[in-house]
Amino acid sequence: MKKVSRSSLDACFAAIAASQKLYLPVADGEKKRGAKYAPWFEGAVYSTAVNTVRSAKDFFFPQVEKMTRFKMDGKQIEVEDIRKENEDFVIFGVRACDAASFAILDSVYLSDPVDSFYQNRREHGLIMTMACGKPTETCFCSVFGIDAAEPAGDISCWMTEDTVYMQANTEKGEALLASLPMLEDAADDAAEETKAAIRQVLDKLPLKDLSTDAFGGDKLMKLFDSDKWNSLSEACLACGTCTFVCPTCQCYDIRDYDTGHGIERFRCWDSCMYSDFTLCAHGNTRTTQMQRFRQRFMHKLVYYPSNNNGTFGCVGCGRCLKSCPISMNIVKVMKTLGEGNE
Amino acid sequence: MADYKELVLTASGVNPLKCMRCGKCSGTCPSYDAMEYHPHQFVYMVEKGDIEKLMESKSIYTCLSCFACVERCPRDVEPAKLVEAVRLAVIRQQGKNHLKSEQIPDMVDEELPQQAIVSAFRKYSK
Amino acid sequence: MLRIGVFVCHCGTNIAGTVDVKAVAETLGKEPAVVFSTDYPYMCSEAGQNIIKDAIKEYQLEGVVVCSCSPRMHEATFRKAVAAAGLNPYMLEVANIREQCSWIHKDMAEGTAKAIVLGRTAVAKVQLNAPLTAGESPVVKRALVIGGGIAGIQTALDIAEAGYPVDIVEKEPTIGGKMTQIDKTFPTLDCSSCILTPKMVECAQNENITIYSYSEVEAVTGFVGNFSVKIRRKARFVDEDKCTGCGACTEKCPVKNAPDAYNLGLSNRHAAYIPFAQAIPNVAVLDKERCIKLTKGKCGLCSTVCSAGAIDYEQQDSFVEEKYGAIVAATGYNPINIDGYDEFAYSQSKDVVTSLEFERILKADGPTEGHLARLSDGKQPKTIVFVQCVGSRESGSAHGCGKEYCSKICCMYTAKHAMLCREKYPDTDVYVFYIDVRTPGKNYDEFYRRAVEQYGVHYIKGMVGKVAPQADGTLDVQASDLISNEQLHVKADMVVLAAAIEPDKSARPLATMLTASMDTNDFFTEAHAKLRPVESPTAGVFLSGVCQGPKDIPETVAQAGAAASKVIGLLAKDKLSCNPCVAHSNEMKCNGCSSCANVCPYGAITYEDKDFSRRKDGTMMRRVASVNEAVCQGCGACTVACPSGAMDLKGFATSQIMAEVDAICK
Amino acid sequence: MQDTMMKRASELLADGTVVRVLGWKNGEFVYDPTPAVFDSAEALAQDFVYHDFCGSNLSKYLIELSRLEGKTLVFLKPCDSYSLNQLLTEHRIDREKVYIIGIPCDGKLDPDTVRSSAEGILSAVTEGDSVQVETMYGNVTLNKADCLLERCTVCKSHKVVVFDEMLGENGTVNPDSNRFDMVEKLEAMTPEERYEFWRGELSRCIRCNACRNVCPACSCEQCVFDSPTSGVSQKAAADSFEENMFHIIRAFHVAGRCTDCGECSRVCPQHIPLHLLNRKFIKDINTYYGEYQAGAEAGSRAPLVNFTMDDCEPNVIYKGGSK
Amino acid sequence: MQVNQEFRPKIVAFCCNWCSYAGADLAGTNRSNYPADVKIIRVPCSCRVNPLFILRAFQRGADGVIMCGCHPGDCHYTTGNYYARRRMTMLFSMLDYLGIEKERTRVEWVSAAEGAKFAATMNEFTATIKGLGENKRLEDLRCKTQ
Repeated sequence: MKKVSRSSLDACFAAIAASQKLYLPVADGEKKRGAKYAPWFEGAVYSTAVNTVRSAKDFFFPQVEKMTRFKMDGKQIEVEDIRKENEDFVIFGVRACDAASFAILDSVYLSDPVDSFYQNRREHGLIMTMACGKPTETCFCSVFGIDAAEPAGDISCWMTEDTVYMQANTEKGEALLASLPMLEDAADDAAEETKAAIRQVLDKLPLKDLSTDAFGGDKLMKLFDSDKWNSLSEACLACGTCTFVCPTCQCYDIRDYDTGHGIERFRCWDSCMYSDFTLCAHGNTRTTQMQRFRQRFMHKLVYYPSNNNGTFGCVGCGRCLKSCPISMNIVKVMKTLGEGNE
Repeated sequence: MADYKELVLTASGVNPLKCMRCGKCSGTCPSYDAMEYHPHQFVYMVEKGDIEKLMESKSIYTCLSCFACVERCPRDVEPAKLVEAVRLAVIRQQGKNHLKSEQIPDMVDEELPQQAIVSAFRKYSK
Repeated sequence: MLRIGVFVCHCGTNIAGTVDVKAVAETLGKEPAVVFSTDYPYMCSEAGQNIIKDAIKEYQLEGVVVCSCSPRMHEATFRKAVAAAGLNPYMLEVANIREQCSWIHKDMAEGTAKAIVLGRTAVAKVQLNAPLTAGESPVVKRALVIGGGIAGIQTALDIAEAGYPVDIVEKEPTIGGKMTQIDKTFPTLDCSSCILTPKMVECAQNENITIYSYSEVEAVTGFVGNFSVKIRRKARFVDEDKCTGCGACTEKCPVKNAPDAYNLGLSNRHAAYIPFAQAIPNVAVLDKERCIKLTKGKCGLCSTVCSAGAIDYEQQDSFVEEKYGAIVAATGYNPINIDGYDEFAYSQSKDVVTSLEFERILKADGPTEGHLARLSDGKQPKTIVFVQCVGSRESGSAHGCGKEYCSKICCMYTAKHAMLCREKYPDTDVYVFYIDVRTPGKNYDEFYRRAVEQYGVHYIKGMVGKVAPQADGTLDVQASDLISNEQLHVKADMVVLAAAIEPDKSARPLATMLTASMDTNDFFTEAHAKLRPVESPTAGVFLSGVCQGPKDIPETVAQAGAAASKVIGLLAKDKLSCNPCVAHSNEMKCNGCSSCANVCPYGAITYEDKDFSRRKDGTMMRRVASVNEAVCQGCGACTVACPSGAMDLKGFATSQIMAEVDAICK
Repeated sequence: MQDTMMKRASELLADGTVVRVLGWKNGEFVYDPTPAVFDSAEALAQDFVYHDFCGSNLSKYLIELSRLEGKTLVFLKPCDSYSLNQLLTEHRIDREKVYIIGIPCDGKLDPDTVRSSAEGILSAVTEGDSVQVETMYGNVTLNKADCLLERCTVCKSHKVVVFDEMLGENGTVNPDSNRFDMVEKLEAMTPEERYEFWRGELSRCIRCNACRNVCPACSCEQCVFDSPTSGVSQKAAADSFEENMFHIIRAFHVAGRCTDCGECSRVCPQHIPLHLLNRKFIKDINTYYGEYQAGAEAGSRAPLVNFTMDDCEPNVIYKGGSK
Repeated sequence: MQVNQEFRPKIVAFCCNWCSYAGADLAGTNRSNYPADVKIIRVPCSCRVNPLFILRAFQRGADGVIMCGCHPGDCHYTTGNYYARRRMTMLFSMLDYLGIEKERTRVEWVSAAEGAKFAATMNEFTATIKGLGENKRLEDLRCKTQ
């Protein structure tokens, strides 16, 4: 384990940023706007906010990604590969929940057929996580077996009043830490006290006892036909907020844009909340908002676990709890459906 | 000479081609009889490029600059501005000031407003 | 992707002069959808049209682009050609490479490049064209003529003669117009009233003609073949059906100081009056501004003397609503207001008059009962000066009230006036100051020459600069004689100003109601300056007389007849095919919010509740818009007002316009 | 108030005036109530809440609810009542199918502001001018005035403009709301500054469509941005142009119809001040075409589907307007 | 970068069929020159011009967009240009508010008789756009020629 004093943290950032792109959470303007990932710059202030408004999935699965260009010249069409090979980059300050979300995204994008766009970004990215010193009421990662005191990633970090401890978990991580001269060696158990303090807070979280017993691959038909979906979804606006702030939502749409000189093919995030999600020639498979709403939660709580050895498709980051315009979210869904179904 | 025409046209900003030759300018001119060339002739002669004749004529000094012709012209031709421009073409030449400063003392009349002398001096000299 | 053919016209050298037509055809031939592309000297010629027809068949074209002159010129021609080859006529687009390209650009490379873009734009649009079929709408077999002067009278008579009912709306209490005020007519010097009044009487007697005198058009809706017009019948306080025109009321009326409009205010009349002896209808009117009974509630004398009991002080404006297949504008003209011309002393001296006032002085029923006399002292003038072009041929900013155009009739009527003066009063000296004397027309120049040669009128070239009233009652007229190159002063007893004429003030609001366009001078615009001179660009609206442009009586009558024949041609049809480029609503997207109906000028949009239930979802009633295609005129206002994009316009669809934008900006 | 509302709703359900009630349902934390439909007194007793976090505008839900059998009772705050009127104007709601109870409002709280000032919230309650917050990390007292939603700090009207009955006293229109202050500030900037400001804001957009979907004026059956035939359909802004485009078109489509209810800004997860776009149109309409408040009167004609012959010319923008 | 290459703007002109398009034709008939940079799209009426089209033009690389219609009061469809006038006022004001050069957009009323005005307007507008240079603030980089 390595350590660095908080006063030298900026120097540490500068050293990383000297060789590759470094992203870290910073305050996004006025206080209520929370934090966002931004490229490091001289004078950037690392935000210790418990989480960024948008998740870290943007780095590997950006909202819009160009794929191919079809160049038109008269009656000729030429196909052009316009993908850009990514350069190495580091994301600092990823929370345990988001770190866990990458495993879920990997299970989708890195299994056969491999999504080379995603793979390329993953290979170039190095994740430095940060244990949650001050989790908040919307946090419920522990429900899905994630330990906010022990975040994953290439490097895990813990922060105290005056020191940041860093523990490399991968070779890539080791190499990076080794390249930072301002780091000092620390005892392997140096962060244990911090972890214990975190776990004490985690234990007080209001949602820590949320039960997943009613969910999982084997509960499919019972949940699917529940009459509770109607009342749960009745206020849903059919916007994509929950999907777009969610670190595990991974659906996309591929679109062609006629530029006048040709066609640019790109993919962009899609949302199962949208009426044209998986629109087919015959029309929509899910014609009502209830069906679309159900799809999203069934996917997280039933379909995904059933295909992935019981792992849930949610990491309990709590973003949707904060940003849903009508305050409907996975916690309310789990509680309502869970009632009497354990 | 074409150069003079250019000068007169630029200095006056007048387009003589707008003239429809109605003669209202000359019909209204209070200095008509004192002028060798009349306002409508100024327009026509400038258009033809016959500037030197105008420059040699006393008409450019007998024009009162009352602008009646400008006021009345149905086509916005502004003949008085052409007279003015021809006058300018003359006095811009070396030594062609129509009024020299040494002539002024003799001309001073107690009754004459100073402003009139100043403006005449400005008008008739460089 | 449709199979498109491109046909590039040379228009002789009109296009080929500044556009490399071969290069245009060749470049457009490379567009993905273009399967055939060629050029030809005159595409609109029969041979040119045959090239299009043959190519449609040979290459199984599904869309045609013609790069030629403005679509306003030959779109219809090419649509017919395309249709003749079995293609829907609306699968054609015209790229305007003449008016909007070759004629305005001098550089060949630039012109060619632009022509290619314009052609490509048309190709992009036609790609999204859909076959359209024109609907049909019935024709109401009745015509409306607005204005009862000689233009309106002649048009109405000709239409009525052909057997169609026709209504005349005249804002004055009588029909007849300006011609009633004129003494003699050039070039024959016959009496104006003598030739006009028989026609007025004929109008009154023709059972196909209804005269709405003292009436104005209040509102016009509808479209060609089916206009609805609301006519305001202004209260004349006399029952038209009862009044016998005996004139008793006008004699007994105690108000005697109302300016007589018939005499242009040069004399007075009673508050109860009949405009003039030959008025049609011969019915009295009470002047509501001046009648004591109507203003103060007292008097009532006319009512007691009217044996027919026709006086009705309670009469209100009433309205007539009628449907018409065609409308003719014949709103005529007025002399301009010349108060702004201080130099002519018009407002300073009673002896400076306008030519129309001079007509009144010469005419037997005028203020001087036909005697040539000065209005100031009643003396016979010995020297009269006529000034031409007062307010005509002025550039815009000169006086603010002048007109840029030539009023056309002044040279002839001034010659007439001069001649009449010299004929009746040979001891009078008559001067005419002119800029140009314009006398094209049969026997016109001969007429003017007679004034000079036979009658000894002094024609002097040069505009009057100034008219100054003198203490002795004469008028000092200062002018330059451009030919003798001298300034002269004429001591005149009377000055007559040939004031420019302008369209009647009622024409502008009428044009708005008719949606007919006007030029900057408020003359109605014709559909084509040369080829469709009596039609307005608005279908079903025709033009008669000076409202279209200055003209004299023979020309007016000729145009009136032409307008009538166009109307007759229209009314002879039972049905008209409609413009298929109309709006339509996509019910699946429509919210029923009424935005479209709010902006529709024709009331073409209605709403209905429709059931949109899908299986299992139960009933789902939604309010949706539908467009009446016969009423819609295709302006497209609704398409933009619609927030959801449910409204679109056939022929000018959102997708088509965007494709054009894309092609231009490419 | 919550008890009065619940009592009145139960009465109206009992006497058959209405068959359902549209209100707010208790959330996980106090700040997250969800709009909900209740069909019985029992359901109301169990979950119905009304407090200072009940900010959402319920009017839009009535488009669907008024298509159902029977009448729906709805509680409308002043803002929401303007939206309802506008929807009535646009024939989107059947007035006969709605029973409106007006409720006065003295400002709603912005959960984001409260949350950013007090982490780990367990409960929160307004007491007079302050908000008492209990958190995992201790208790916090906040000034209510500092925690209001933006729209409430510049409230244009405390008056419920359409209702069948009022609970409590109806308020009045507030002509001195200063709601255009920020618009004026922007207008006073140079175009470069404005451009930078808006690029900064609009580039944050993640095209979640929350602003559109919550907006009572955006009630299209199918939005042009979702319609492949519209030529502008987008799922994400693939170019900065599309970020601008979406927001210009969105604001334009609601111009003259937007009642300034502020829901768009409330729901934006990226906190983009969308109301500044809408208010610009409102301000322009007031300036150029006369004062107009959408939704103040049902049946009024929106300014963009209206005109007068002597309207100003578009070049008024070059002459006057902003710098 | 070539320094002396003259900037040729792309200008889209929407013209109503009855007045302005006819006015443009008249400009042609009179041989009144105006720059070839101006390309005209014919629409039935100015009220057919959706603000969307104007944005679209900018997106596609236009540097200036001008809309021409009948003079207020002269609309072939009576009221179309009155609506267009309000719409464009609102749109232009919004573009200005977003910091986009307001001079890039314009409305001119050109009657069928005003060929000279049409040409003069286009000359003047083109000069203005040339002065402003390329449209950078409302461009879609994808549509730029590669």
